[in-house]
Parts: sequence; C-alpha cells; structure tokens
Amino acid sequence: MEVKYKKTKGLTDSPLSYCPGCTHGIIHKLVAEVLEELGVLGESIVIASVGCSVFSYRFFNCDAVQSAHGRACAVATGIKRNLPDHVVFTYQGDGDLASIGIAETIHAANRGENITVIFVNNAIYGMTGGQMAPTSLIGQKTTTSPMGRMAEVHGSPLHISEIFSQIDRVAYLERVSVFNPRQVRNAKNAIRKAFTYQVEKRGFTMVEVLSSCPVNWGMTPVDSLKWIEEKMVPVFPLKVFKDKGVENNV
Amino acid sequence: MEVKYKKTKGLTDSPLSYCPGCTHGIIHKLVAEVLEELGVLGESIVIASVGCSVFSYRFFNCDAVQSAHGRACAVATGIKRNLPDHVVFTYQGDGDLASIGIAETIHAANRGENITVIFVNNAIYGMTGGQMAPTSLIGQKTTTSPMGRMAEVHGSPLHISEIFSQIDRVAYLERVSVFNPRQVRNAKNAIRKAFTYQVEKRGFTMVEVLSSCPVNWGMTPVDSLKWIEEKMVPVFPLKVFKDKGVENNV
Amino acid sequence: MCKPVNIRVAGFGGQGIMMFGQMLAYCATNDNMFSLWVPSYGPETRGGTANCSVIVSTKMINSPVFTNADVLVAFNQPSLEKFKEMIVPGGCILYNSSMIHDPILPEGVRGYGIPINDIALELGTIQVSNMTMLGAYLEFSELFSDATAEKVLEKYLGEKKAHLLGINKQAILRGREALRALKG
Amino acid sequence: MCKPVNIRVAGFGGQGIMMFGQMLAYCATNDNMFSLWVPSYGPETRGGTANCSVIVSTKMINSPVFTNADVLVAFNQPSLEKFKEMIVPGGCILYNSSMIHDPILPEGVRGYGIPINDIALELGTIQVSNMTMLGAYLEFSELFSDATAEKVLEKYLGEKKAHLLGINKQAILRGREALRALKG
Amino acid sequence: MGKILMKGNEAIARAAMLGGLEAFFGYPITPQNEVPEYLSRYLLEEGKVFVQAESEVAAINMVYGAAAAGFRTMTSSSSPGIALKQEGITYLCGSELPCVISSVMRGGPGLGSIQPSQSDYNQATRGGGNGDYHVIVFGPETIQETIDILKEAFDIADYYRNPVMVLVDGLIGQMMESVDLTKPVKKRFLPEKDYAANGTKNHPGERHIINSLYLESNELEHHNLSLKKKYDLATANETRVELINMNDPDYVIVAFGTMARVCRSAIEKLAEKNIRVGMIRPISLWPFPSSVFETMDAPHLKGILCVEMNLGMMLTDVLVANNGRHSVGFFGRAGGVVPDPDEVVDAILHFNERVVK
Amino acid sequence: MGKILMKGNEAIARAAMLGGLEAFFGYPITPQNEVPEYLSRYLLEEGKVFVQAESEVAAINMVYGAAAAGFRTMTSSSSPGIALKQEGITYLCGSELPCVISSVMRGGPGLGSIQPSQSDYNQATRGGGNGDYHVIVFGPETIQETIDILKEAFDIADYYRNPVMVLVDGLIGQMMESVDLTKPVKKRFLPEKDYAANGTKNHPGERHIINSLYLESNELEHHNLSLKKKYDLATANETRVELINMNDPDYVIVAFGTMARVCRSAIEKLAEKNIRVGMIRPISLWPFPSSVFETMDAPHLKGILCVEMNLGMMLTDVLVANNGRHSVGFFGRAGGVVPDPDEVVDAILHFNERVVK
Amino acid sequence: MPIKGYLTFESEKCKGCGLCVAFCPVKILYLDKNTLNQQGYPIVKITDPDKCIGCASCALMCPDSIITVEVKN
Amino acid sequence: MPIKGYLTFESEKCKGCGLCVAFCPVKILYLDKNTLNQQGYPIVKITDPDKCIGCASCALMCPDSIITVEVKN
Ligand SMILES: Cc1ncc(C[n+]2csc(CCOP(=O)(O)OP(=O)(O)O)c2C)c(N)n1
Ligand SMILES: Cc1ncc(C[n+]2csc(CCOP(=O)(O)OP(=O)(O)O)c2C)c(N)n1
Ligand code: SF4
Ligand code: SF4
Ligand code: SF4
Ligand code: SF4
Ligand code: SF4
Ligand code: SF4
Ligand SMILES: [Mg+2]
Ligand SMILES: [Mg+2]
Repeated sequence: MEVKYKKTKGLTDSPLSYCPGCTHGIIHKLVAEVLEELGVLGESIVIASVGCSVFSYRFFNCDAVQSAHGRACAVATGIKRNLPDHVVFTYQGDGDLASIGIAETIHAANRGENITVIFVNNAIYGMTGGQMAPTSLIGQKTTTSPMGRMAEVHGSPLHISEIFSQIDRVAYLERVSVFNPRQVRNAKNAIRKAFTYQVEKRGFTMVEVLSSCPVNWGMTPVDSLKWIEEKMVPVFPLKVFKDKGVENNV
Repeated sequence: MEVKYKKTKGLTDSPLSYCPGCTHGIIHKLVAEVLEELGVLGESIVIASVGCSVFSYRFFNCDAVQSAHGRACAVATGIKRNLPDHVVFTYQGDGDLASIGIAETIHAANRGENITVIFVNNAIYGMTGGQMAPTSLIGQKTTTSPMGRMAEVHGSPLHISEIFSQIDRVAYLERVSVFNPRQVRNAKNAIRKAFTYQVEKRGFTMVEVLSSCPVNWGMTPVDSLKWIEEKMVPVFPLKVFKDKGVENNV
Repeated sequence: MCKPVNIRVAGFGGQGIMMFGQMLAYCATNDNMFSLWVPSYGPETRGGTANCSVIVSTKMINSPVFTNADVLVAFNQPSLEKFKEMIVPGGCILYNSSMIHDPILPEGVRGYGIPINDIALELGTIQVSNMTMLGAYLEFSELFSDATAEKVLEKYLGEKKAHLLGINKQAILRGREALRALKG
Repeated sequence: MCKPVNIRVAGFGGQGIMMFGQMLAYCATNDNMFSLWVPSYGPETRGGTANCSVIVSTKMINSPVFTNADVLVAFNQPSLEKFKEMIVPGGCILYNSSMIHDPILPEGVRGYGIPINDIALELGTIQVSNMTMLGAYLEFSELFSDATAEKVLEKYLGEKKAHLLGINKQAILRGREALRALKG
Repeated sequence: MGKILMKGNEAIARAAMLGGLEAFFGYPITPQNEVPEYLSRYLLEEGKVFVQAESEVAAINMVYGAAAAGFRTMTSSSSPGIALKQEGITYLCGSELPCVISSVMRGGPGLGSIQPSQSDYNQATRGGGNGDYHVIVFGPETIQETIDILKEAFDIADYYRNPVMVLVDGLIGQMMESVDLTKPVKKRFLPEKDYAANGTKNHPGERHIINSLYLESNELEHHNLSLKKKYDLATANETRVELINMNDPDYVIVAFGTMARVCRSAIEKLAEKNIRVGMIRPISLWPFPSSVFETMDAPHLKGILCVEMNLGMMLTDVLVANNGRHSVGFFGRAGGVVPDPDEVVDAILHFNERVVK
Repeated sequence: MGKILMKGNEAIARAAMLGGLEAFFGYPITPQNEVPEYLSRYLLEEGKVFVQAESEVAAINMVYGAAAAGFRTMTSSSSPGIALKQEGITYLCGSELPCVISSVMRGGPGLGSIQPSQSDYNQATRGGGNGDYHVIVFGPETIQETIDILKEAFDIADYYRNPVMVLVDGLIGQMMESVDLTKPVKKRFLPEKDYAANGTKNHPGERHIINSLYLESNELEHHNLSLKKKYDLATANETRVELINMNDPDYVIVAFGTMARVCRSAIEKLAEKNIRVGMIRPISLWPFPSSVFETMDAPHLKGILCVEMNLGMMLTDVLVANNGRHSVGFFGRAGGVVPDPDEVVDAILHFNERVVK
Repeated sequence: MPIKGYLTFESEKCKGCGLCVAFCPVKILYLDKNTLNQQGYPIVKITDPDKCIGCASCALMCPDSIITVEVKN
Repeated sequence: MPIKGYLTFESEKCKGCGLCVAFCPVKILYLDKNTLNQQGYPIVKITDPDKCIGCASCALMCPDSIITVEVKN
C-alpha cells in the first residue's frame, strides 16, 4: 500500500482554530506542503497577520512572527533584509492586506522585497464577526453593510491583483481559488511557483486565494464553495497577472 | 486695452512660500483659476497636506483644512460626506500621497468619494530637504539615496496613475505636466475636467501633475523643466488614464 | 429575593447558550428587576464552546463578575466539567441529560438532568433545546411567570421569526414539565 | 577668554551664512576650545533668510541659547534690522557694506562695514563673500590663527572642492585687510 | 419610558445618536464591534453619515474632516486601534476640533487579548500624541452612566472644541444591562460653530482655516497657552467624581469603571466585617478629581487603596492628588482578569502589604 | 582620538553604528532628517540594512521584523511620527523585542512646529500604546552624552529585550558641538538571542515564535507580571541621574536635556547673587530617579523648581517623587521656545509665584 | 484492476464540515449526526469502503487534514 | 496690425527664477542681477517692450503670478 495523501509535515500537530469547512485550512496545508516539498521549512519564517489566521504562528511548522494588523509586509521586510537567504512569507486576510495594510503591501511590492504574500480573500472580516471588507461584493450583506454593499455608498470591491499588476517589481502574481479539487491543485501550483521564485530571488510574489467564510457568510461550507465559484470568481477572475519568469528571465 | 492674463482671484494676496521657480506655484494658480472660472470658490474647501504645499491653506482663496501627513483623502472624506454639494479637493505631494498616504488615497478612490485630488509629483520630498520619494527615478540622487536610486535596493518608481486606473470608481484620471506653456494649458484643462466632474457628482477624480523641485534636484528652475520633460515624462507618460465621461455616461 | 442570583450558562457554540442567558435578562428587565448579562466573547467561541453569565437582582447590581455561581446550566459535558466547581454549596446544576450521562457533581450541589435534545427533537427541531432548558430553569427558579417569558420570547423572535413562537413556547412548557417531574 | 563669546550670523539664503558659522565652530574645535553651532532651520529658511549662532568658549558650554550676543555678523539689511537689538552694549556688528548702507546702530555698539560682495566679485566670484567676512571676523576677534582657519577650510572644502581653496584663502586675507583698515 | 435591556456597545451607539451624532467613522476591532455595526444600520437610516474606514488612522482623520466642517462626529475603537489614532487625536486638539472617541479597552500590550482591561488608562489620559494637549476622558461604571455621559459628550466637546473620550473596558461593551435612554442630561449654551470650514459662501468675506501649524515659536507658544487656559477651565468645570461611604472611613478605595462596581461589592462585604471603607470614584479621569483628596475629611483613615484592572496607572494621579498626606496602596489584576470582590476585600485586609514605597 | 565637531543628528547616527546598529528603518521628518540621511550613506557602505520606509508605521514594524530576526535595529523620528509608532512600540514591548528609538522633539500638538521642544515627555515616558508596558527613556543634555547613551542603548535594549528611546529636542539634533566618539561605555554580559525567529535550521527541534497575543487572561496576566519584573529590574539598575551643586541648596531645580544646560547657566548666575541652587538632572526619564528625592539632604531647601520646555509634564513625576515633602514649583516655555538662563533665574527669584497649587 | 483506496480519519479532529462528502466522486462518505466527537461535531464515515477509488479528493478538500488516503493497485 | 502686449510686474514678489525669461518666444525678458528686491532676488525686466506680442507665455509660466499682460490690437 502506498500513501497517496496524508497530512503534511509542514503543519504542526496543533488543531487548526478555523470554523468547520473554512478554507483557510485548505490554504494552510497547500502552503505547508509546498514548503515541505521545497525542503525549506528550516529556513522559513511565516508572518502571521491579524485575522482568523492570527494563530497560523502555531500551525506552520517553522519559525513565526505575529505582526500588527496590516503590517505583515513591513515586518517581512525587516526580516528579509536581514536574512536575505531565508524564505519569508506573510499570510494575510483581505481586511489585513487590502484595507489597513494596503500601503505596507504596495510598498513592499514596489521595493521588490523578495518575499511571498499569501493573500486570503474571503470578502469579509472573519475574525471580528463579519464586517464589510474592501473586497466584499456588491449586494453582499455584512454586519456593517446590513442592507448589502452599495457601490454608491461603500464603493466597489477592490481588485488587489489588478492593482498589483501595475507594480514593476512584482515577479509573480496569480489569483486562484480552492472551491473544488481542481482549483486546489491549481492553487498549489501557484503557491509553489511563488515560493520557487522567492528561492530564486526574483522579487516580490503574491498569490491571491479566493477563500470562504461559511460562518459570516451564513452558509454551509459546501454552499460557500459554490458561492465562491458563482459569485466571487466573476468579480475576481482567476488568472496569472504577472510572471517575470515567462515575460523575461530576470 | 484688454487684460489677457492677471493673477486669479482664486489665490489670496499672501505671497507663495515656494522656492524660486518651483512649479508648485504654477499648479496652484491653475487650480485657483479653475475654481474661479467654475464660480465655486465660495463652496470650495481645500485640504492642505503636509509637504511644501502645507501652506496652501493660506494661498487658495477658499476655506481650508490642514491635514496630517498622508491623510488628506481621509479628511476630505470626512468633509465631503457631510457636505456633499461642496467642492472638496486635496493638494498633495508624492511623499504625502504615494508614500505615507497611499492607503487613504486608494480607499477614497475605491469608495468613489466625490472629491478631486491634485497630486503633485516632483519625485522627491521637497519640504524635508530632498529625500527619496516612491516616485524618484532610477539613478536619481537624493539625500537618502546618495548613490542614486537603485531598483534592487530601493525599488522602482511607483506609478500612481497606472495603479489608480485599476480602481472602478475613479471617474477621471490624467497625468499632465507644466514644463512649458502648452503643457500648462493641458494641465489646466485636466484640472477643469476633474472639478467639473466633481460638480457633476461623477465620482473620484485625480490629476497627477509632474512638477519640479529646483532646490532639491540641484538645478536651475529652467533646467528643472527640461528634466521633467526629458527624464520624468518617459517614466511617467502623460495621458488620460480614465474618463468615465467618455467611457459611459455614469 | 434579597441577594442577586448568579447564573452561569455553558455549552457548545450553536446550542443557543447566549439566547438562553439573554432571555433571563430580558425577563428580569420586563419585570422591573435588575439584570446583567455577560457573554464570553471572541475567538475562543470559535473553538466550539460558548458561555455566558447572568445576574438577576431586585436591587442595583454592583460587581458584574462573580466567582461563585448559584446555578450552572450545562448544555454539554465539557461545560459541566469546566464550571461545576464554581457552584456554591447549596447551589444547583441543570444539565442536558441527552448529552451528559451520570455526572459526578460537587458535594452539596443538587443536579437536575433534562433530556433537552430529545425533547426538542420530539417537538420537531433540535433548535429549541435551549428553550426547553429555559422552561426547566423557570420552573426551578420560580423567578418569572409564563406570561413574562412568553412576552419576552415574542419580542426576542421578532416579526421575522414569529412563526417559531409556537414551538418555542411548547419547548418552554415541556421543559417546565420535565423539571417538575424531577423535583417531583 | 574667560567668558563664552556669543555670535549671531544672519543673511539671505545662499550667502553662505551656515558655512560662516560652522567655520568658526570648526576652528574652535581645532584649537581644542569648546564650541557650539546652532542653525535656524526649517521652512522659514525657504522664505529667503538664514541665520545661525555660534558660541566659542574655553570651558564647557552650558546654555546653548543666548538672548544677548557679543557679535552680530549681518550679511544684509533685513538681518541687521532683525538682530541688532540683541547685541550687548560694548558689543560689535560686522556688516556687509555692499548691501547695507549707513546703518543705524544701537547705542554703545561698534559697527564695521566690509564690502564683502565687492571684494568677492573682485576676486572673481560672489561665492566667497562669506569667507571675506570670515577674514574680517578673524581679524576683529583675534580668536583663531590663519593656520587654524586654513586647516579648517581645507577640511571643509574637501577633495571635491579643493580647487576653491586658493580663492577662499584669498578672500579671508582680503577680509582681514579690510577690517584692519577700518580698525585703523 | 421604561427600562430596556441593552448591550453596552449598542448603548454607546444609541446614546451617541441621542447626543446628536451626525457622522461616524470607524474600523472593526473587538470588543467594540457592535458600535459600528449598530450605527451602520441606524445612523444611515436617519440619513446621516456612516463610513467604515480603511483603518483607525483613516477613521480619526475622517473625524478630523467632519469636525472641521462643523459636524458632530465620533469614532470608536479599542486598545491597539486607539494607539493608531494618537496622531489624529493630537491634531484634533491642536486644531481645536470637537469630537467624541469611544475606547473599549482590552488586554495589552501589543495584540494582547480581547478580554476586559483598564490598562489603557495612560493611553487615554496621557495620550501618545505629541505636544501639550489633553483629551477630556470619562470612565463610567455602568451602561446607564455610559449612556448619560455619551449623551452629553458632544456638548462638552463642542463647548471646549476638544476631543472627549469615553473610556470603558470590554466588559461594559459586551455585557447587557437594563437602562433608561431617556434620563435627562445637563444642557449648556453652545455658540455657533463660527470656525467651521464649510465654504466662504456660508461666511462671506472671511476664510475659515483649520490648522495646527504655527511655525513661529512665539505664535505656537501663544496657541499652547490659550489651549492651557481651556484645559484649566475644563479642570475647573468638568471634573466629576462620586464619593461613596466617605463618612469617617477606615480606608478609602479609588477605582473607576467596572473596577469601581466590583469595589462596591467589596465595600459591602467589608462592612459586614465592620471595616468602614469609602470610595472615591473618579468619573472624569482627565481632569482627575484631585481636589477631593485635599478636602477629604477622614480622621481615622489608615490608607488609600487604588484598585485597577492594570498594574498601576491611575495610581500616579492618586499619588499626585494625595501628595504624601496618607499612605497609598495598590491592588490590580492584569491581562484581562476582572478581579472578584473577595480579592479586593483581601487587599484591604492586607493593606500594609499593598503600600507603594 | 581628538574631538571632532559634529551635528547632533549625525552623532546619533554615527553613535548608533558604533553601538552595533545593523538595520535602520525610518521616514523623513524634520528636525531629525540627518539621521536617516547619514545612515543611508554609511550604513549601506558597511553592507548593513537601511530602508526608507513608506511611513512611520511601516518603519516601526520593519524594526519589529528585524528585531524578531535577532538584529540590532533602530528607527528615528519626531513628534507626530512617534505618535504613529505607538502601536508598533507596544507590540515590541509585548513581544519583548529590543530596539532603539531616537526621538527628536519639536513643538506640538498636531503639526505644531519644527522648533525644539520637550513636550513629548509624556509621549515618551507614558506612551500612547495600549497595555501595561514601559519604554526605557534617556534624555541626554549634550551631543556627547547623546553619543555615549546611544552607544550603550543597544546593549540595554538587548539586556531587557525592550525598546530603549533616546529623547532629545530639535536643538540637540540640529546643533553642532565638539565630541569624542571614542569615550568608552559600560559593557554588560548579554546572552545569546535564543528567541530569534531566524529559521529552525539555526535551532533544530524548537520553533521560535515572536508573539504578543495571549487570549487567555491568566496567560496574559502571567506575561504582564513577568514584564513587570523586568521593568522593576530596569528601575533598580538603569536609573540614571546627575546631581549638581546639591550641597545644602536653597532651591533645587529639576530639568533634563537642553533645559538642564540652560539651568546650569542660570545656577551660575544665581550663585553670583548668593542663591545656592542645586539641580537634579534625570538622565533616565523612565525609570525616573524618584529615589534621589527621598534621600535628598537639603535642610534649608525652600522649594523644588521643575523646569521644562513644555507646560508641565515631568512635573508629574517630580510630584510623585517629592510626595509632598517640599513645595514644588514649575517654570516652562512652550511652542518651541527655548528659555533663556535669565528666565530661569527669574523663576527662582519669584519661586512663590511658581508653586503648583 | 482498478485502483483501490483506503481511508483513515483522525475523527477527533473532524469538524463535520462535509467538504469531503461533497467532493467524493463516488459518494461514499457521509456525516454521522449520531456520533459526535469531543468537540461536538458529527464525524465523517464511509458507507461502502470497497467503492473507494483512492482519488484523494476528500483528503485534498479536508481543511483540517484529517484524512489519510492509501492506495493499492 | 499685430497684437501688442503690455506687461506689468509686481516686482517685489518676483523671485528671479527666470521661467518667464526662458519661455518668452521673442526673448525680450531678462533678470537684472543689479536690481535686487527686498527679498534679495534679481528682478525681471524687459529689453524691448515694443516687441512684446502679448502671448502671455511669461505670465502663464510665472509660478508667483506676478506678471499682468494686457493687449491691444
Ligand atoms: C489595529 C487593529 N485594528 C483592528 C483590529 C481588529 N481586527 C482583528 S482581525 C481583523 C480583520 C480580519 O479580517 P481579514 O484580514 O479579512 O481576515 P479573516 O479573519 O477574514 O481571515 C480586524 C479588523 C486589530 N486587531 N488591530
Ligand atoms: C507623520 C509625519 N511624518 C513625516 C512628516 C515630515 N514631512 C513633512 S513634509 C514631508 C514630505 C514632503 O514630500 P511631498 O509630499 O512629496 O511634498 P513636496 O514637499 O515634495 O511638495 C514629510 C515626510 C510629517 N510632518 N508628519
Ligand atoms: S470566521 Fe470565517 S474566515 Fe474565520 S475561521 Fe470562521 S469561517 Fe473561517
Ligand atoms: S523644496 Fe522643492 S518642492 Fe519645495 S518649494 Fe522648494 S523647490 Fe518647490
Ligand atoms: S479517496 Fe476519492 S473515492 Fe475514496 S472516499 Fe475519498 S473522495 Fe471518495
Ligand atoms: S472535510 Fe475533514 S473536517 Fe470536514 S467533514 Fe470531512 S473529514 Fe471532517
Ligand atoms: S507676453 Fe509673450 S512676448 Fe510679451 S514678454 Fe510675455 S512671453 Fe514675451
Ligand atoms: S517667472 Fe515670475 S518670479 Fe520668475 S523671474 Fe519671471 S516674473 Fe519673476
Ligand atoms: Mg477576510
Ligand atoms: Mg514631493
């Protein structure tokens, strides 16, 4: 008998703190698997941002730094500039990255910090109980947009990957999701590529992952995946926005 | 005899505090002329940001609010949401807008705040004595990049207009300059359009103006204009990035 | 009632713990008594447990916290274990006997097991197990009348959930009955 | 020298005010004396005026600020007007007589006008007007030797501006001469 | 009207609306999320302004803008979020703009916890902004008092053209209590907002400029002294304190907020032991009610015990107010632990071990 | 080596390098710009890390990262910039990370001015971050002392795993003075940084986690108490003060930084008038040298005058330290005005008018 | 011969979310509402182990990594 | 008949930057280094007023708005 799938050594034994069916868990294991497969766990440092994934410092089987809300990329910069040969990555939600932390993230990208950003876009503030995020969809009801998000009042969903595609020193940038096994495999490929580029010192890499929040969306985990596919993907198309490895071998 | 050109009523009598030949002065008068011509001085509120233009609260002949460094668009939001029929605009440098204030500016744009942003990009921190700005050019020597800006160390010049072109609720966005009389006239047209759109409540408008800083660039005022034309424009092409009035009549 | 009653309520997330506690506080307010409801909040609720405390009193409530509760209402085994030691001698534990079997209770503390899951399922939905427990508590404590409980319940459910009023009332009734039977 | 000497230097931006003051401070350091240079800084310098103050002393300098200066070095009219009242009786004002004509000085204060612009232009560049003034000040104060001034100047200009050493030295010389002539 | 049961955070939101709130700007953070959540529904319903800002920094600067334009405005946050607002707060003070800040404290430092705490006392009363400024800070002990203060807070802010902070711990924010929203509060005469930057068409011939920049030191000093005058006025008029059981006490407790409530229970228990304990309960934390310490008539006083849900912050104000007159002790719990009345009883019983050197 | 003339800000930069600075992160602000400008050249030249951050918030969080990875790191800023760093500072304290912060004060509040001031005393010593934490703060009076302290600051930070702030006013930053860079400073034994998050390959079998989150109140309280122990240790060992002329003085002045220098001149002038004035010059502002007030032997003392370039901030610490023993007066100038020695002389001559209530 | 899969569940960590159930191509997984684990969640069970084709979709989709899939040819 | 321009300068506010000089198409403006204003700047002067075509380029480019241009046909 051959083991086809088992829990990666890239994760610790600590049970994940996520709600049932929350795809934070899937994304965690993809990242962890990639780190394990690349053999870089011993030289990796994860920056755990503030959001439901704040406890990721307990979950990834490597050194970890918990950072202030939104500032993960600044913290990563502080680490990576001093440890240029280590693998440094942030794991950030849409509140953390797209709202309070957009400045730090854009500038880390623009400086070309050789780090990887795992951007988990679940269109909501999960941790704090379901407030509107910059990426919430038009019409989406949240605790701070109780009548649904309205473009005229709240603005439109912010397209992070589209924005970052305009930054010269981004080396790899893709939007993926995890709403079915095929997408999960795609997502893993993107994450692998991002980390590989970092190891190759090509510059800033980011993977945006459309993720679910069954609890605050008020849906079952399975319906949540459908919602990603049917509602989120049309607004946030899945694609490679930037790939310096293809454009030109930097 | 007919007056062909005289100082606009949109400016106060207070002498401008800018260095000799600094194009902040030209941009000031264009904005002031537009406000005068549109007849909106009495309902205008300028948000003076922190930078050499901090004293613009003295210069524009309308009500004024001096704001914390980088936060002009947040302040503008606070005003405009309460006074939706007023003309509210910010006047911000590249340090203010592109560096410390990028989050506030992006989110004001994304919410579609019906304000106008005059973004004066002189590729340097003028007020504080010539430090590197996010928009400084590769090779540009500044007091904090004494050997010249290097892409690998400092990152590349940040393309603000390109980035903002990815934001849905931006109604008008153009990059202009003032390095010769023709460009000055173009710049005025862009500024007029931006304010007109604001009056028409079309959403967020921004005009990026490539401007000079003779003192910190270490050039004569005249050479500075040449430097804009020859060095800055190739990196920051002058163009209309977004015009909702043309795309579709929102 | 000359002394405030301190009540601790605990169970899994999803068992309606918060509503149970709030109903008591609303009943007190309705009856012009003082009441104070304190939830445990934050990410630990994500871990799957939930608890809150309620104080009901005829005079101004001072300390909003208490170490020793008069009553524990335990909706599952871990909650019972976690909180049973805080019950004062002479105090009482109401527990969900559908999930807690043969509990070992502290010395000097009475226990009443009500099979609230089973009763609720009999009524048609597990959702009303908390109101079943409320019925039991009301019967036990004799703090509030049925009229008060029903009035508060009606408000709590609001128009949107008005259709659930009937079954919830029934649950309260069945809880009362169950407790009465135990008290015997 | 038993008391620290307090010197105020002022003029337009671009007249080399800061360099003038710093040169004095460097000279003091070179001669193992204590010295302290304080610039006026910030946007007001953008307005077109610049000023700094220097304290030179043989013992530790306590207060870095002073209200009353022993010497004012005024490079233009507005500076003279702004600062002349702070000079102590018995103090002295060196002024740029190329730009300041027939100044009215406070009671009890000596004044020496040196046409530093003219002298500098004679030497070939207005840029050395400040060193002309320095020469005058050195002659006036007798604080530092020519050797000290030249050594410091050499360091100040550094390799990049070494070619300017000659003309600056000349300017110092010419300033000394001019002052000597006035002192008579 | 009768009493209703309300959650502290919702009461803050509702009371602010009753106080005339016109524009709210905030960013989510536990344990105060119900404040913006409530307002996102009800403030918008009334056609007023609610904006979820992109950060705490943005929120306080939106407040700055709304206040500059002459509107009644508020933000709400918790510990690290308030830290981020410090620059904005000093700007508001410097530009003399009124606003209300609700601060619902959790454990610290850093991310800390989300459990109730009073360890932001220094943050609130000493600030972390730059310069000589003060925020008027109230620390109510019940939801009712929180409501009453919030209803008045906008008036106070307008009167002094200065931020007013309402400082509660997470417990007050999260708990529910019976309250009366209709209790009348003091009204004061408020002048027109003749400084508001709302367009010269509203005040022809005169430009209104909101600004905190004074490059000339003499001008800035003049400004600082005029602010100080205002702060002195506030100290004279807005100091609030409740004195409890202060008739010849053996000990006096000083405590505010939730801690004061716990102490009330402790005082009752101590009375059963025949120990007479009084309480000075500061309601305004800045200005701190120092003068009651001077005028205190307590001939048999054995000591003053300062009790806080932190490791000793208000203690500084107590020491200054006491000025060496009596022996001062401290008892506190940290990290989000709310002490039990029995612990306070114990601290009084062992007062000597609690005396600060 | 002989003395050289150096600008205060450049001295800060050079001294930090001598103290072992490995990574600097900062954002421009007057009057400290020469610090990053100097380092952008010389630190990079040595192959170390210099990053101009996008903001003060980013800078302090980069410091957090560098410190987390085990490097000697520093940021520098001025008043409103320090306000923005408050969240980062409380995180550093909460996660027990060492770093050095240079703060060059200007006038406030808000944008204020860029003239020298001491009105960030509260900002530095009380902070505006959340929670129970302290920053070790030094307030040197000369460029030489600034250098000496900075050279030692990284050791102190490492020893306590806590931020150390060097607080000077803009005058010290902008002026030039003769200094000796080679003066030896105290060395202390420093353990390995066995907490650094630098990859498990450097410490196999053990994950290093840098964190300030403790959701359980008991755990957080435990953490708070262990921090407190550290702060008590720092209070015992790092309190620094200079006593000047304290032999039977008529008055004692308390002043720090530039203000203390001005007071030295005033004391000389007063001596000419046969008024004996001593000075307590706190060098560490936190921990504040309270104990010297207790042990002070001054039988003819008429009063203590606290002198500051603000409207009375250190005054609180003086009042607490004095604890009612002597009468305390205050003299201060605000807004960026540096008082003249004569003004201090005058304040002593009219001490009675200066006594605080 | 088709590939055959064998599953092991670390049931105490199962959160009963049902993602594995939804993505099993042969529909042999279900949540047993009657068997709650210590956390109070119904745990996942398998109706017909023989039908498992060892595709590991279930394991791939499990956010809590509690399914191990082994295969035999 | 060509258009003829007449200039007035508010010379005390001139900063001697020379932008007007650089952009005058007929090159009739210059900075008089011998006439400094109160601010210490050389002020702008006109060599040959008759040649001014009233195009207002000078005024347009003047950052300090100190040039007024009047025209006559
Ligand atoms: C400075 C600060 N502001 C706000 C918070 C509160 N907070 C915690 S998590 C969070 C947002 C979480 O949303 P997101 O980043 O999308 O992550 P998710 O939980 O959705 O995965 C917020 C606002 C905080 N801890 N610190
Ligand atoms: C919070 C804060 N950080 C930094 C500063 C210092 N500062 C003043 S202006 C400025 C930047 C000015 O550059 P820019 O915005 O490009 O305007 P410019 O002067 O070039 O027109 C900075 C960093 C400040 N006042 N406040
Ligand atoms: S709140 Fe939402 S995002 Fe957070 S763990 Fe639960 S389901 Fe996932
Ligand atoms: S410093 Fe530069 S940007 Fe500022 S006024 Fe002078 S020339 Fe203009
Ligand atoms: S391995 Fe494939 S077939 Fe077997 S249970 Fe899992 S999903 Fe179903
Ligand atoms: S996906 Fe995992 S956690 Fe969810 S039900 Fe299946 S085995 Fe349990
Ligand atoms: S108006 Fe035209 S022609 Fe006349 S001076 Fe000005 S630029 Fe020259
Ligand atoms: S452009 Fe204006 S300021 Fe400049 S030289 Fe000409 S007139 Fe003077
Ligand atoms: Mg999210
Ligand atoms: Mg700029």
